[in-house]
Order: sequence, then structure tokens, then C-alpha cells
Amino acid sequence: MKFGVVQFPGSNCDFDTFHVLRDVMKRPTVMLWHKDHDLQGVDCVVLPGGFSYGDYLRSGAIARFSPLMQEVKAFARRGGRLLGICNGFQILLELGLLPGAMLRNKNLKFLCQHVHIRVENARTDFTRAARKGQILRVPIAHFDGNYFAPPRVLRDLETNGQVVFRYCDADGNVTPEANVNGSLDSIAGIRNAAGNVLGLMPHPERASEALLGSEDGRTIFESLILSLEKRTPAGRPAAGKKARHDR
Amino acid sequence: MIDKALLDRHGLTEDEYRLIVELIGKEPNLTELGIFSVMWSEHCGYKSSRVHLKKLPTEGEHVIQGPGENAGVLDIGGGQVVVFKIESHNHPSYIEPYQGAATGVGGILRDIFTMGARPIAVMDSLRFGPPDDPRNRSVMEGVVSGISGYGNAFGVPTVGGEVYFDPCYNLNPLVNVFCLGLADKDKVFYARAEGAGNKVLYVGAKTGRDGIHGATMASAEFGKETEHKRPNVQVGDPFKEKLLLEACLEVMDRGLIVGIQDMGAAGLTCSTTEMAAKGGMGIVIDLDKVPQREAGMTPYEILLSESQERMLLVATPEKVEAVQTVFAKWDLDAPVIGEVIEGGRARISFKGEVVVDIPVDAVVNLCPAYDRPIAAPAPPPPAPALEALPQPADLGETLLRLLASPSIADKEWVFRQYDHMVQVNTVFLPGADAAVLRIKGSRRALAMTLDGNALYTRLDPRTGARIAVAEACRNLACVGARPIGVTNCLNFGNPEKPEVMGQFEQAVTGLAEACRTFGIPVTGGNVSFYNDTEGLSIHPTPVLGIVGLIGDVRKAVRPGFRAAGDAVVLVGESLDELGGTQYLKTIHGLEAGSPPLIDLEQEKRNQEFVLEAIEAGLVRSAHDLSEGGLAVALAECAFHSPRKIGCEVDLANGLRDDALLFGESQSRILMTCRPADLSGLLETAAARGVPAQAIGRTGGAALAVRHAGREILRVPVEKAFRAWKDSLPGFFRVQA
Amino acid sequence: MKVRVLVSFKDSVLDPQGQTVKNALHTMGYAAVTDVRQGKVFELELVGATRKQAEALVPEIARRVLANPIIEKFDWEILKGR
Amino acid sequence: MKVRVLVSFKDSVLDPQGQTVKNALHTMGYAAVTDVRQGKVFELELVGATRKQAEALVPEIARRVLANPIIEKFDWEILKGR
Ligand SMILES: Nc1ncnc2c1ncn2[C@@H]1O[C@H](COP(=O)(O)OP(=O)(O)O)[C@@H](O)[C@H]1O
Ligand SMILES: [Mg+2]
Repeated sequence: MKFGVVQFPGSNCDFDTFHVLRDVMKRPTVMLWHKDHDLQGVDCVVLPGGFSYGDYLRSGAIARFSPLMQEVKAFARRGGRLLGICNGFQILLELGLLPGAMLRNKNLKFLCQHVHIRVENARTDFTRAARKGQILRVPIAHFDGNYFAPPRVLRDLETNGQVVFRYCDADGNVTPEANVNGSLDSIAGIRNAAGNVLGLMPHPERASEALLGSEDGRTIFESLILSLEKRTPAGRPAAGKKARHDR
Repeated sequence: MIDKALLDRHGLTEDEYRLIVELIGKEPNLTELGIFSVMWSEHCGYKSSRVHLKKLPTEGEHVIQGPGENAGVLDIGGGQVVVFKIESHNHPSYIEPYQGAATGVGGILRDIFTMGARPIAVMDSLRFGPPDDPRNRSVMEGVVSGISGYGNAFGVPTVGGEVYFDPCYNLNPLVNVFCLGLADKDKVFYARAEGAGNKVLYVGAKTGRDGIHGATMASAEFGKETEHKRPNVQVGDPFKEKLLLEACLEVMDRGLIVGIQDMGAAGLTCSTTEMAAKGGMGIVIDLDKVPQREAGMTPYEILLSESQERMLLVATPEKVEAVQTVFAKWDLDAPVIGEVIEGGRARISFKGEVVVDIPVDAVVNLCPAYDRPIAAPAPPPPAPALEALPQPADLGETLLRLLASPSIADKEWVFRQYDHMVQVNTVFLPGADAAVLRIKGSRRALAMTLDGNALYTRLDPRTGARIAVAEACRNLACVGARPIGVTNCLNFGNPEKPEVMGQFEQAVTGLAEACRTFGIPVTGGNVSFYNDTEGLSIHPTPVLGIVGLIGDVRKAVRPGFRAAGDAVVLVGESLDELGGTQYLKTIHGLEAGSPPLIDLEQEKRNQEFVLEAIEAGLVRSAHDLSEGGLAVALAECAFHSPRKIGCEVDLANGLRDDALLFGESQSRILMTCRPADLSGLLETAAARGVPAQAIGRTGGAALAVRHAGREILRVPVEKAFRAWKDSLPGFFRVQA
Repeated sequence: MKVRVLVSFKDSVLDPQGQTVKNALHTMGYAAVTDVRQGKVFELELVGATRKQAEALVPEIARRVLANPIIEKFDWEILKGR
Repeated sequence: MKVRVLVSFKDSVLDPQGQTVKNALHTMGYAAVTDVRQGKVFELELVGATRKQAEALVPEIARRVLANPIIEKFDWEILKGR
């Protein structure tokens, strides 16, 4: 199996994500250039954090037009696993691969700090190594992480188990104080209805080595590896059958 | 045509003008005069400081490049070097706090990557007027968001810094930014134009009218009439800078260029003439080829513009296309605008006419240096005799007030706005005594710290400067790092005032002495003079950035108490001195007395002792004593401990209670160890001539101190924590 | 031709920046200001497009690029030129 | 009364956002767009102010709060109400 990390102009967690996938998780990983049309046969595409196009206009708004993103869209439609971290999540929202939009943090300031998130759904390709209700300590670093979606969309997210992570306190309580950026329903990460696309604001790649203070973020990469290594890799349609995903 | 008024506007004296005429053998035209005006400004030419800066030690075993390049370079082994430097952006940050601070970050980042290093960390040293004044708050909000806006988007972590408040910065905030980059030893680049016939390429943002005369502005006092210089403000574009970084590193990595220089102060003028002068060559430039953002710019404007995010490259003709391909990949143009020539002259043409023809050496190297008149700094106002100073009845209350005083209070409000983890190297986040960054693929780690106590330097510039170096090294020692090199930013008032020059001379002397004692070279820095507004000078404010090395990052130590039941050890001697303390300033409203005594040799012994104990794995936590003394240090150790563990301290040393708790005697470090290791540690200390005493145990939920059997302090940790934590945010509370 | 596109939050979306400005204005004593909404304005220079072409082009650009239809609405006008 | 205040960078000041949007539009094939400047728009609701008072008040607010006169200029108009 092989990971691909997309590099946009202004991405700045591209090398970090690459480092964690290749050197910490020890899986083959390649960089994918936004101007290319070639996904190099990867099994999972990661859209890393950063400030693609300077976050000008709106975070993620310009990156979605990159040539490579047309391939990524098709890859996701075929069931390929797609993970968006922070700016990557914002790009997925702008692309329409995930529902909703990001607003400025409620205190109108950039926020960089460790937060706790609770695993709301452990039966996804991105969380199967975790327990439902497990609390992860991971850092956030963003200006626009205040998740918004119209009420109907929020309802659907809840009913379909698409809310995968919620901000909580150290004991797992979802409180207004723990919801530092003001996200609706304390949403920190969601997946699409088909289950192959996940976006989250916290940075799991910054919490994958004990030396840096937390290894909780590894769960997400471990889950992905588990689901990818157990099944026919998605994205390469195997024997005409669509890949299936945990729901 | 060139008269006194015109010279005044260019910040040049008549003597300097005569020298220019003599050096270039003709009357300069207006454009040439403009060039000399910026290159011979205080900011670029170091006219007033050069004679003194010579005192600083610049050599050492790690030094690959000392002062004189864009940044210093130190060998850290393993085939790698660190490239680091500090830069001030004080005046621009007052005029437009957000953009001033943002472009300050942009400028220092370019200084680092122009040498082939990827910037891996930034620290910021900030000085504002007190935050109870809304104008100071708005400057501070702007500065902090400017640093955050630029650094975060560029993708460099801001891993620490310092913030102090004093009325002397009301109209003259200080914004000093320290950046450190990492490079392979064989891939360091210099700002040299070599090889006649080689092409000069311009990359990055287009040139506009912004920032014309920024360097001259930083070289004059501020007053009402500076207002009209405001249209000069530059807007930073961190996105473009990030593209520039990647493209520049790529052409350097692939060996496609000969030399490279960023365009900072004095823009195209500085970069072209400096590169030529350093390469011992001349240069021709065709201004019509320079990408321009605005129509109708004159040669004068194009040459003096300080538009941000621009660089100048030199490449051999056959590599030009390859360079341009790399830049195109990053959506950047890289037009050829000129050529390196023999003969040492800069020949610049515009619309087919030669508009500048001068020897580069005169511009770059022959700026006069002044040994300006010096007056001995006024002796500090004497501190009242201790007996005359009333001792607060409730020392717990005093501690709470100190913890809440803005200069000591928690700075999370600031650093939470900075991305301090991007690049996944930050082992110690802001909050530790020094930032610690791992070096990927190795056990070793880098540590860095920024320090400067301007209250001390105000009272006694020489002692204050010595303490600044000692304190910075002490911060490094506390995490387990050995200092390897220094950069410094010297923020002073108007050097034409003899008393300011006196402060400067004393401070540099103190720095030199301390750096020599510690055996650390100064590889570069920055001087910011003319920090005066409406006739008032800021306190002399040297800021020290020191880089250290840790042999094994797993041994690095944090300030917070680790567990209950550990022994608390105080290294260093506590004296009966209160001069220059935050206690005197905050509680008694006095900025008086002599700063604490500093014995550099003793300091070094104490630090060495702590370092060895850390390396031996005997130290559980370590924290230096600085502002607020023992009581504040104990409180901070509790705040940084995972469960906010308190401590019970019991000691007797004959000092007055307030001097014991809040005195700022130097060379002291608080550390904790396992009880079983205590006696061994104390024995080693005694054998080394290092005063060290066991003063108590960690544990409990209070900060408690007994002095000669009397309890003089008992404050719940949580209460102290809230005082410290809630203070700064309280000033900025968003109204709901 | 110069056109102006105004992008602002839909009424159903909370506008914290506008609220903050309003609060700041109140603190400063501007009590007459009872509400503030903050949005973005784009001024586009169009070359070689007729008015008719602009009428198709500008809303397309606004919808596809300048505004995010989930949270934002837009409005546009021709400022000068034919 | 509803008033609109438009704030944008002075012409001489670099507008990185506008430039980046323009470049994106070019890449997408919208070659007709030769320049983009991005700014902010504020819609203020004023209560109990006459037109005359608004004419004094709004520019004052714009200058003091909404725009940064060092790098920005502003423009305003009354949208509705007297
Ligand atoms: N402007 C700032 N930017 C980032 N971090 C800061 C800033 N100011 C203070 N800090 C962090 O807060 C902590 C406390 O600062 P300070 O009280 O100056 O420490 P010390 O006295 O040990 O040097 C340090 O870790 C420092 O890096
Ligand atoms: Mg300090």
C-alpha cells in the first residue's frame, strides 16, 4: 500500500505528514504535485495542513481548482480513501466532498494549542483502531476552524454517524469551553456518507511521536493502514466491485 | 541642485556629502544621492555602532560565518549547520503594527533562507507600553497578529520569546524577531556576485513604491513630522515568501546559482551593490527589466523601494533557463535584469540612459564610522535602604500581585496565536525556559532563548548586559543545553545624544565580557538606534538570542515539578539585594538601585554543575530564577507541573523576608531530584564550589515557604495560577 | 470594464467579525449603530468583454470562486465602462 | 437607516489577496479579468440618526474603526432609510 501527500503552493504540513507516514508509520509515501494529473497509484490521498494559496479569498477556496484535484475527486468517487487535515479539511469542504463550511474561530484569533477530541464513531476506516468514546489529545493550529452547516445537514451528519470527532475536555465532556473555535455541535471531524473521505481540524501528524508530547494522533494513521491493508485497495477498482467501507 | 535641505531630507551631513563627491569623483545625481543616503544610513551603515561592536568576540570552534553576512553560521556536527540572526522592526511596527511586525518576520526569514537554510524556528522579543492603555493594547494586538499572520502562513513555528511592558515603550514599541535555520554544511550560500558575464536575476514580488526610505526612517528620531512618511508602509505576502523559499532552496540544492541576496532594507540598491562589492566585481542593471507594480516609477523609486518578498540571484548564463524553470514551477517569474562585470562599478540604466554609475566599494564599504561623544550613564537612583522600605504585611498577596503584573504574567494569550509546532520538531513548546527543537534523524537537539531585562540595563547598562547573557545561558542550562553562539539586537535611543552613546558603549562592553567568559561567539545581530519619540529615549534594551546544543534530547529537562515528594534544590546564593527588581517596581513603584550583582565565573560554575547533573539524568526539573525571584520561580514550577503540584519550602538564610522571596540575585537555578539522589548532588556541588542547598519538597496544593521556622508564605497553587493565567487575557477580554 | 462584486454572509449565518465591530463601536460610544455585517468586496477589471458577456461571466465567477454558496450570498454591479 | 462602507487598500499598496485571486482566475481560463482588488464591506444599521448626522457619523466611524487610514481608503453610501 502507498500513501500520497498532495503539495499545494502554500501547504506547510506536507513534509510533516510525509515524515510521519514514511518515517514513523513506515509506509511507502510519495508527494503529489498539485499541477500534475497523476496520482501515482497511491491507495490513500492525504491533503495536508497549511495555507494553500495563502488562505487568500477563503481557506481552501483556490486549492480546489488545482489540476490534481480533479483526479482526487474521481479517486474519491471510486471509493479511494481521502484524508484532509486542517487546511486539507477546508479544501474538502470547498470541493463539496464533505458538507458544510468553515468560519473564523469564534474569538477571531488564530489558535494553536493542544485540545481533546472524542471519537464519536469508531467504525470508520479512519478510527477502527480506536474505541468509541476514546479521548485523543492532539494539537490544533488554525484561524478558520469554526465548523458550520445548515440544520438539515447537521441532522443528516448525526443520523448517518458522520460526526467522527468532537471537541471535549480531558474527561470527555463536550462543553462550550472545550469547543475553542466555536464549531457547531463541537464538530472537529466528519466523514462523507460513503465513508471513504474524512476531514478533521486537529493535526494527528503533530501527535504521532512520544518525543513531541502525544502519540494519540497515530490512531488515525493506524486505522487507515489497517483498513487499507486488509482489503482490496480502493481507487484501483478490483474486479468491478466497488470498495466497501465501514459505516 | 544638491543643497542642505536636500541633504537633510536624505539624512546626510555636508561632510558626508563631500566625502561622497571625493569617493565617486563627481557630483552625484539625485538617484545616486538616494543610494548613498540609504546605504550610509545608520540602519545599513552602522555608522555609530561599528567602532564599538568590534569589541565583541566573534570566533569560536563552531563558527563558520561570523558577522558580515546575512546571518551567522555555526557548525553543529553531523554535516549540518545552523544559520541564525535577529532583526528589529520597531519603527514600522509603531506606524502600522500588523504590517510592520509581519514584514519584520518576512525580512528575517529571507535573511536565513538566502543562505541556503530552511527556517525552522522563530522567536520574538516584544516591548510595549503598559496594557491598561488601549492604545498600547491595540499596538500589541496588531503586532502579535502580524507575527502570527506571517509566520504561521509561511510555515515556521514561533517557539518562544518574551514580552515586557514599560511606559518608555508607549510611543516606541520594540519588535525584535530571531530566526534560526538549518542547512547542510556544504550547501551554504553567500551574497556574492562572482564571474564576469554571469547573469543577475530578479525573483519574487513586483516592485512598487512601498517602503521608500525605510532604512533612513529607521535612522531618525520619531516626531510629528514622521507622519508624512506613512504612505511608505509595506504589506507582507507570506504566501509569496513561502513560494520564494521553496524555489530558492530548490535552485540552491540543485547547484543552479552562484550567489543570492535578499532585498531587505534599501531593496535593489543594497542587494546589487553588496553582491558586487562582496564578489569584488561590478554590476550592470537595466531597470526597465525590473518587474514593476505601479506605472511611472522613477529610477530613484525603483532602486530605493523596499517592496517585500524579492530576491536577487546570480547564475551562469547556461543555467539561467534551468533557474527560470524552477521558479515557473512555483509560479514565480525570474527575469534577467543585469550582468556581473569587471571593474567594480554599478552601472544602472533606465530607458536607455545610464542613471547611476558609481564604484560599489564606496557605497558598501566606505561609509564613515563615527566615534560619537560619550557621556557616562547617570548613576541609578539609589534604592532606599532596606530598613526604610516597608515590608508588605501579606507576602502572599504580594506574590499574587507580582504574578499578575503584565511582565511576569503568563504569555499564552500571545503565543497561542503562533503556530509553534509546524515542521514537527518542537519538543518544548513556549512555556519552558528555552525552546527545544529536535534534529530529525539524530538524538541531538537545538535549544534557543531570547532574553533581556531592560530594567537592569537602564539602571546599569554594563551589568544589565552581562546579566542578559548570563540569563540566556542559564535558560539554556536549565533545559540541558550548552550555548554555542549568540546573536543580539541592541535597541537604543538617539546615538547623537552622548548619554545614549554612553549606555551603548557600556552595554556592548558588558556583552563582550560575558560572551568571552562563556566562550560564545557573537555571529551577528542588529542595532536599532533612534528609538526616541518626541525627545524621549527608550531604556537601553539589548536583547540576546542564544543557541544551544543538547547531546541527547531524551535528557532535556522541563521547568515543571514532575511528582510529589521530590527534593527541591536551590543552586546559587541569595543575597540581600532588591535593586532593579520587579518587586520594587510593581509593589513599591520604584525603578531604583543597582541591578543584582553578577559574578560571571560563579555563574558559569553553577550552570556547568546543573548541566552535568542533567546529563547524568539526576535532574527531574529545572528552572532559572529571574524576575520575581524565588517565590515567582516556585510558582512557575508548580504551574508547569502536570498536576499543578505545590511545594513546601523551608530555609533560613538571614535575609529579610521580602528579599528572600522576591530578590533577584543572579546565578540561581531551582531544580528537583529524587530524594535518593540528593546527597550525591549536594556533595558534587560542594566539591565544585557551587552553593546549593536542599530547601524543601514538592507536593501538596500550596506554595508554602517557611523562613527560619516561621511560615512567611502560603498560597494555594490554584489561586496563584489564576492570578498569573488570567492577567493578560483580562486586558483583552472580547466583549460578548 | 470595472465591476464590483459584494460577498456577504447569508442572514442565517452568524457573523462574529461584524458583531465584534459592533461591540467595539458601542464601547466607543457609537450607540446609534445597532447592527454591523461584514463582508468582502472585489473589484474586477474586465478587458474585451461586452456588457452582455459580463452579465454571464461575473455571476459565474462569483458563484464558482468568489463566494461560498453554503454560507455566502453575492451581489454585483458594473461600475464603469460598457 | 442602512449604510454601506467599502474599505480597500490604497492603490499604491500591494494587495496580495487580490493578486492571488486574479492568478487563480487566469489559471481557470478567465483571461478577461485583468485585475482584482479585494476589500471589505460593512453594512451598518443606524437607528435614530438623521441623514445629516449620518453624514458626519459614518465617515468618522470609517476613519476611526473600519479602515486603517495608513494603508486603506474608504467610500460610503446610504442604502436605505432617510
Ligand atoms: N512573545 C512571545 N512569543 C512566544 N512565546 C513567548 C513570548 N513571550 C513569552 N513567551 C514564552 O513564555 C515563557 C515565559 O517567558 P519569560 O517569562 O520571558 O521566561 P524566562 O524568564 O524564563 O525567559 C517562555 O517560554 C517564552 O518563550
Ligand atoms: Mg526572560
